[in-house]
Amino acid sequence: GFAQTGAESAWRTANSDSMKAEAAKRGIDLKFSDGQGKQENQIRALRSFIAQKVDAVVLAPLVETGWDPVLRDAKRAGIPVIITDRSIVTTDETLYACFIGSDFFEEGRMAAEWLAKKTGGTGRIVELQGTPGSAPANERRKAFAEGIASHPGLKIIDSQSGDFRRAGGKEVMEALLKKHGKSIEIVYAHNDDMALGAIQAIEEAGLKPGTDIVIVSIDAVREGVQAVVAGKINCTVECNPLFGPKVYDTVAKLLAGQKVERKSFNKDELFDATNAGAALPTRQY
Amino acid sequence: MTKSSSISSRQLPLIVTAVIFAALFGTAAHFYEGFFSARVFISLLSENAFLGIAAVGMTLVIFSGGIDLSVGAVIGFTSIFTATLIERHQVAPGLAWMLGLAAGAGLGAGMGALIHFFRLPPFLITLAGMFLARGAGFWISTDSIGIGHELYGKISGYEWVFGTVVVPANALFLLAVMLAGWGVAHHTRFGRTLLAVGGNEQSALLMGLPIGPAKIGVYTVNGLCAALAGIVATLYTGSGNPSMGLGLELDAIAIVVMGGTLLSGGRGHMLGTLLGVLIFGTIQAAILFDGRLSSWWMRIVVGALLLVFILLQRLFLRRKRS
Amino acid sequence: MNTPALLELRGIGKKFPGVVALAGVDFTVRAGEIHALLGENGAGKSTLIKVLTGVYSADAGELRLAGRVIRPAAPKDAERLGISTVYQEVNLVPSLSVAENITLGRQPGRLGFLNWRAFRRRAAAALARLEVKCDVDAELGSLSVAMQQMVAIARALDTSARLLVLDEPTASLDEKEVAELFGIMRKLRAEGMGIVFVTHFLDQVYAVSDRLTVLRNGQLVGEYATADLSRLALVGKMLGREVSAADFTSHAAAPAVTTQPVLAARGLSRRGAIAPVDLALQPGEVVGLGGLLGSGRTETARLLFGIDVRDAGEISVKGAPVRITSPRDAVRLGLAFCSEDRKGEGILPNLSVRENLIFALQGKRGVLRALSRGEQEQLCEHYIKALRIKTADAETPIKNLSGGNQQKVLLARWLATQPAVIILDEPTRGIDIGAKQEIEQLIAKLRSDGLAVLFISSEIDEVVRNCSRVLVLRERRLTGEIAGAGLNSENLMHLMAGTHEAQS
Amino acid sequence: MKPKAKSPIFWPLAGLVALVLLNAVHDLGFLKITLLDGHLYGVPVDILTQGSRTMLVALGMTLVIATGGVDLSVGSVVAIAGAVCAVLLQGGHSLAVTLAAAIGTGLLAGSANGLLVARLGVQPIVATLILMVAGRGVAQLIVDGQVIIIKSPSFEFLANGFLLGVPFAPLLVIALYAATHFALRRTALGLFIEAVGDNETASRFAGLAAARIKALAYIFCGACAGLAGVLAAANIRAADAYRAGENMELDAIFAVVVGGTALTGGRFVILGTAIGALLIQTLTTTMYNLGVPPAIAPVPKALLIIGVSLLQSEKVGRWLGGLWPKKEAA
Ligand SMILES: Nc1ncnc2c1ncn2[C@@H]1O[C@H](COP(=O)(O)OP(=O)(O)OP(=O)(O)O)[C@@H](O)[C@H]1O
Ligand SMILES: Nc1ncnc2c1ncn2[C@@H]1O[C@H](COP(=O)(O)OP(=O)(O)OP(=O)(O)O)[C@@H](O)[C@H]1O
Ligand SMILES: [Mg+2]
Ligand SMILES: [Mg+2]
Repeated sequence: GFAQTGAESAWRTANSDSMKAEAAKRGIDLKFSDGQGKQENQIRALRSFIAQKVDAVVLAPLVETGWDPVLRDAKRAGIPVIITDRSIVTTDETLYACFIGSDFFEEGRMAAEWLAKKTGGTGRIVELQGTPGSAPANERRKAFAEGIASHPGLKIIDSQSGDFRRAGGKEVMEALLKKHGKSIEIVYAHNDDMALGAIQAIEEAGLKPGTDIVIVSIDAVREGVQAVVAGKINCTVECNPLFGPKVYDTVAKLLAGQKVERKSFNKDELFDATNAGAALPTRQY
Repeated sequence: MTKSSSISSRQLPLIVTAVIFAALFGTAAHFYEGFFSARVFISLLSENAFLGIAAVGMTLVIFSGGIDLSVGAVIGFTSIFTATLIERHQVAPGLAWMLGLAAGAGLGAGMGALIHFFRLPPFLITLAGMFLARGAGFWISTDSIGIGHELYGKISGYEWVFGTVVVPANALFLLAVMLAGWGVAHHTRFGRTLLAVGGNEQSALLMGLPIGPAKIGVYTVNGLCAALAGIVATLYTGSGNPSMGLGLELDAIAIVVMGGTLLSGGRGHMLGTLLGVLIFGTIQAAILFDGRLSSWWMRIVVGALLLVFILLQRLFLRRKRS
Repeated sequence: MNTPALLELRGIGKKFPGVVALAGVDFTVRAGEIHALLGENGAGKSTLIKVLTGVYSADAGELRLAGRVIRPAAPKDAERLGISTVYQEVNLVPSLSVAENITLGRQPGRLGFLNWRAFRRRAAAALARLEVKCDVDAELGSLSVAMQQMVAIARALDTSARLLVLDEPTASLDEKEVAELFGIMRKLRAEGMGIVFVTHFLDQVYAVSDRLTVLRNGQLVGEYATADLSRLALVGKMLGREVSAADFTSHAAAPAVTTQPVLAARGLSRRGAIAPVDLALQPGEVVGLGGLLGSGRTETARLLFGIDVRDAGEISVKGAPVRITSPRDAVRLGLAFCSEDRKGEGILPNLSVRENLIFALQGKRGVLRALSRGEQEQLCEHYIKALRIKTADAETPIKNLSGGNQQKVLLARWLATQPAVIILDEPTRGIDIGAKQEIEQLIAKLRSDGLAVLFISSEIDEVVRNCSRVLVLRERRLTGEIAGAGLNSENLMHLMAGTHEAQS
Repeated sequence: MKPKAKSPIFWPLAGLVALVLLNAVHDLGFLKITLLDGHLYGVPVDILTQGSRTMLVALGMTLVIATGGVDLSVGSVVAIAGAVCAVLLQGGHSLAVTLAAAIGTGLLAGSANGLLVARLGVQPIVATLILMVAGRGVAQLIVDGQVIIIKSPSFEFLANGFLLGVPFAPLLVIALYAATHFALRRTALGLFIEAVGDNETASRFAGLAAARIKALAYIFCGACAGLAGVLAAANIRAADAYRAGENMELDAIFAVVVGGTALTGGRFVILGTAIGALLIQTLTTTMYNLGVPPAIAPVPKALLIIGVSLLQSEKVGRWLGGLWPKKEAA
């Protein structure tokens, strides 16, 4: 069983597809469930998986906490649980077998680090946040803030939510451009979609994205990388959604009784003008 | 009590709903192995406990011809509010719950007062209530907060074992609230006044019924139910989460309507809401048992089943009427 | 007389936007009397009652009950003070059962929980007192208007009130029910209750009331002992002018014998509603539909007008068979139907008098051929004057008009479509004597203009006066027809009651 | 003299003006409109452009609400129409075909709603909830869960283009408002819609095809949502099936009600709706402008809703009337 959060972005869809395609390839009977952005739906799905006595459960948790009761049930039923993508906070670490994921925190940090290097540690930043309260938005915000803390020259002058949406990114950017005018030097967007929306707003304001305003973003979906190649986004940090192979390898090991690594991270890369062109042809999502 | 023929005609929608539920459950049981079991049936209640509790309050509001869009947000608010109190401020859970319930009831009372005294449309005012509660929840914390208090483990671990049937605490909560809701709706003056207000407010006024207390009261009770649902949600997940219950109000409304209660007010039955919860749960459970649907097909199937259900209900009722 | 005043209203004034509904009205009711409150449509009777029961708060004046000043802020205060009221429009909750409607707000119960059995018994007892047979578990909305009216009265009598207010309770009752109601009123009077009684039927005024108060245009005309005032004098007081007895002569002329009926139906029936009915209306003829309550008159009209779908039978207009499956079809064919349920099926409450008035005509013309504002205003002006509709102006929302004036607007709505056939279901219900007379004259004029009128009324005299032929329904089937010389109240009553065989 | 009836658009308009003034005081640049690359540029222009989609959806919603219903499915219809556009343009179809298909999608969706509500008598919230749930799934199905990029300058012009320096989208929407107003008030359609919303039975008994009028309102609303979907997709040059039109139904209903049309049906105020929609958009921009933290952004919205509704309520109107009796009479 695989309890996905929803289908809120291209990234998420690629993630789901990866899981499904790999299952088909290996002849695994995958029960897929879409939480539609609600934790209660995911819990319901897990309970249903337990009732159906699946061999293993993969959970892409929507939020960090609140999984203990249902995981306890799974444990009692002897079903191993693999947490993917985002981590969870629990009082009892034995409730799940292992965690395979992307590290949002690391992503935010990488973005900040790249920025510091590129700008020499100074610049006025506007931040385009994701949906308030969502885990990636929370972590990408915090990590970035920590990352730039050591560079007093880098300052976030404004921060608004574009809801991870392209239209949101555009709308917020339009407003911020009018508010701050040319004093905006850097845009940090929590995902590529918002960055792409912001680019439109910047262009419509008669400025050149990537040149007049440095744009840093996260996800590295294909369109984002294309924008990097086109010079409109300066840098995007990859958040690899192709979990399928690794997850099933782990499941196989678990079922075979082998030990698995407690926490493992997908290798996230960073694309900027130097390597984007080379990476583009091989992007799968 | 003797059942005359007209009683059964008044309860026809209820019977129709029950029949359709049975048919739906039967169909799912036919297609999916292991579906027809006490465990699945109980899970229809336990997995929808806080949704069901919210639906009980919503039923009363809809009886009175109103609507309350704020319940989902109140659930989110209460859940993060109590979690913060317990975890960050070391408040005893009992006290935290009281405070949470008071906050929910207070918001409800405020909305009810606006709706009654200024004759404002419930849809708008409760929409504002939803924004307020959501904003307040996020203001407390944008992160979810795990609750480690031992009482929580105890309560959520509690089960009522009845032979081979295991009924978890959640389901018991839901049934208790349902029972209370049924009592209020059908056996108190308050409940009957609500139906009268929903049936024809002007008449209810002229009949000398206490309209103001009824209307303000029903939003208060509903706020209380929503807060209770929020607390049950924290028990269910062992954590508080400000985005809990997103969009839940629409599910709750759908459940109430599936139970045969008229959205325009004045007509309905609490038992119908219980059936509505079961039907909603069956649809969800059947989709999970299938487990092959991609995200979008899932939505389409839920929509289609909703449609089929509504059409069947219409068909039956129309037949029987004429 | 030295019976103490139970209720005293002094100098009551009430203004609505654009209307002075009451100005300096005094009103006194004694314990143990039946006091009729009379006046034309819009005179302010209902408003006075609503001030008394706290629906409206008076702008001026003082209320005293048994000598103590009262200030009811809501009907429930009035009820607590012992004032029990039946309002003009049936004000009950259609979706609840009869039993609940009777006992709502005062259901017996213990510890806040209701005792369903006890309150159903109580409701049954209240209905039995009125000698009404009715299933207390039935949904109120499924009953006829008359039945609902009885339920409303039963509700009012279910309390131990000192003062009973009845605002046109008899408007939709038949004679037998009225007689029963009067019996009860007399009994209550004997028990010392004060009763306020509003009606437009003068017979009823003289039958039960002890004293009466007349209002005109929101002003007090005077208070009289019923026995001291002749009918003609009373009508004069109400209208503010002298009336002669000649105004109420029969308008029914000999039937126009023409070749082809404008509207004819054969074997019209609907299961559970009405057994096959044949009828034919000639142009220039007023045909009455007689029958007791629930005899199926409204049902017949609804089938003719396409509101309910018939199971069998055919309808023809001007000799040609037509298909009527909706009111829209009927309107296009030149039919008009004035429903008995003004509030539910007639008015568009929040729209203006103008919009209500032109509505059917516009519907007939279709969406695109909109009446110009000028044409609309002209129509309004014409009908407001012709029917003496009392309204601040044509832009007032119709819900602010008094009941009788709403009825007139609805009549005007249909007349504006210049129909060939008009079905009037209880058109004079709740209409004052002056307006009634006007409507009767209007019917006569319509007839002479060549219209066919199907006239439904529970007032037998009215049917006899206006119709040249009466079809009688009993228990949902057509049982007979009277025309010509045989058409008189007595015959009609016997036929309606099913006792004519015994007579003849 | 009798008091003159206050225009229903008074308070929403006052709210809008107050909000604009608040911004102007906070930041003098707010009202500045400059010419950039030969077209108008400035915050008010943004508000109009961004608000045009809500305005459009709210236009259709006005009629639905006037018939006593509500349409929750508009957001999903926006997503479907956008998805249809993206797929067709990607498949190399012409702009005309694409637009026709997108609006056709809206018409179809509206017909489905209309059928359920008017013919089968399903309660509006429930009937349209079905499409609200299923519709987004359909949209995602059409684009297979991807965000499809649209590369068609003529398509993009619809949302981002300028006509003689004036943004095209608001012009289009304003033209539609005018056309709708004309179509409703110069014919009897407006009256019929109000009548059906006021008392459906009475309308039917007076010879109106009430069901047809109701269905028409839903169909029109669907078409508006379809067109709004086109604008939304053109605005970001992409079809975002998951997020496009999210919560749009709430914004639209809000705009309608704030604009003076009662949720119970009957009288409608088209101009009020437009003002209501702009009010919401201005509020959003205001929050960016004032730097309100996104997490508590819903709160000001709530306060605005309560404030405007209160001002519109009769009781408060009377109180205010009591405060300034002289001004009222003038
Ligand atoms: N709510 C209201 N708003 C504005 N005007 C009103 C309202 N209620 C009544 N009126 C006006 O007050 C006047 C008195 O109306 P009222 O209903 O008291 O008359 P009535 O004597 O009961 O007439 P009827 O015999 O037709 O019932 C009428 O002119 C009516 O238009
Ligand atoms: N005594 C009664 N008990 C229950 N239902 C009744 C009774 N009388 C009438 N009804 C119902 O009320 C409805 C009205 O009947 P209908 O309108 O045909 O009567 P009518 O002859 O027009 O009388 P009126 O118009 O004076 O009420 C019918 O549907 C019938 O079922
Ligand atoms: Mg009256
Ligand atoms: Mg009748």
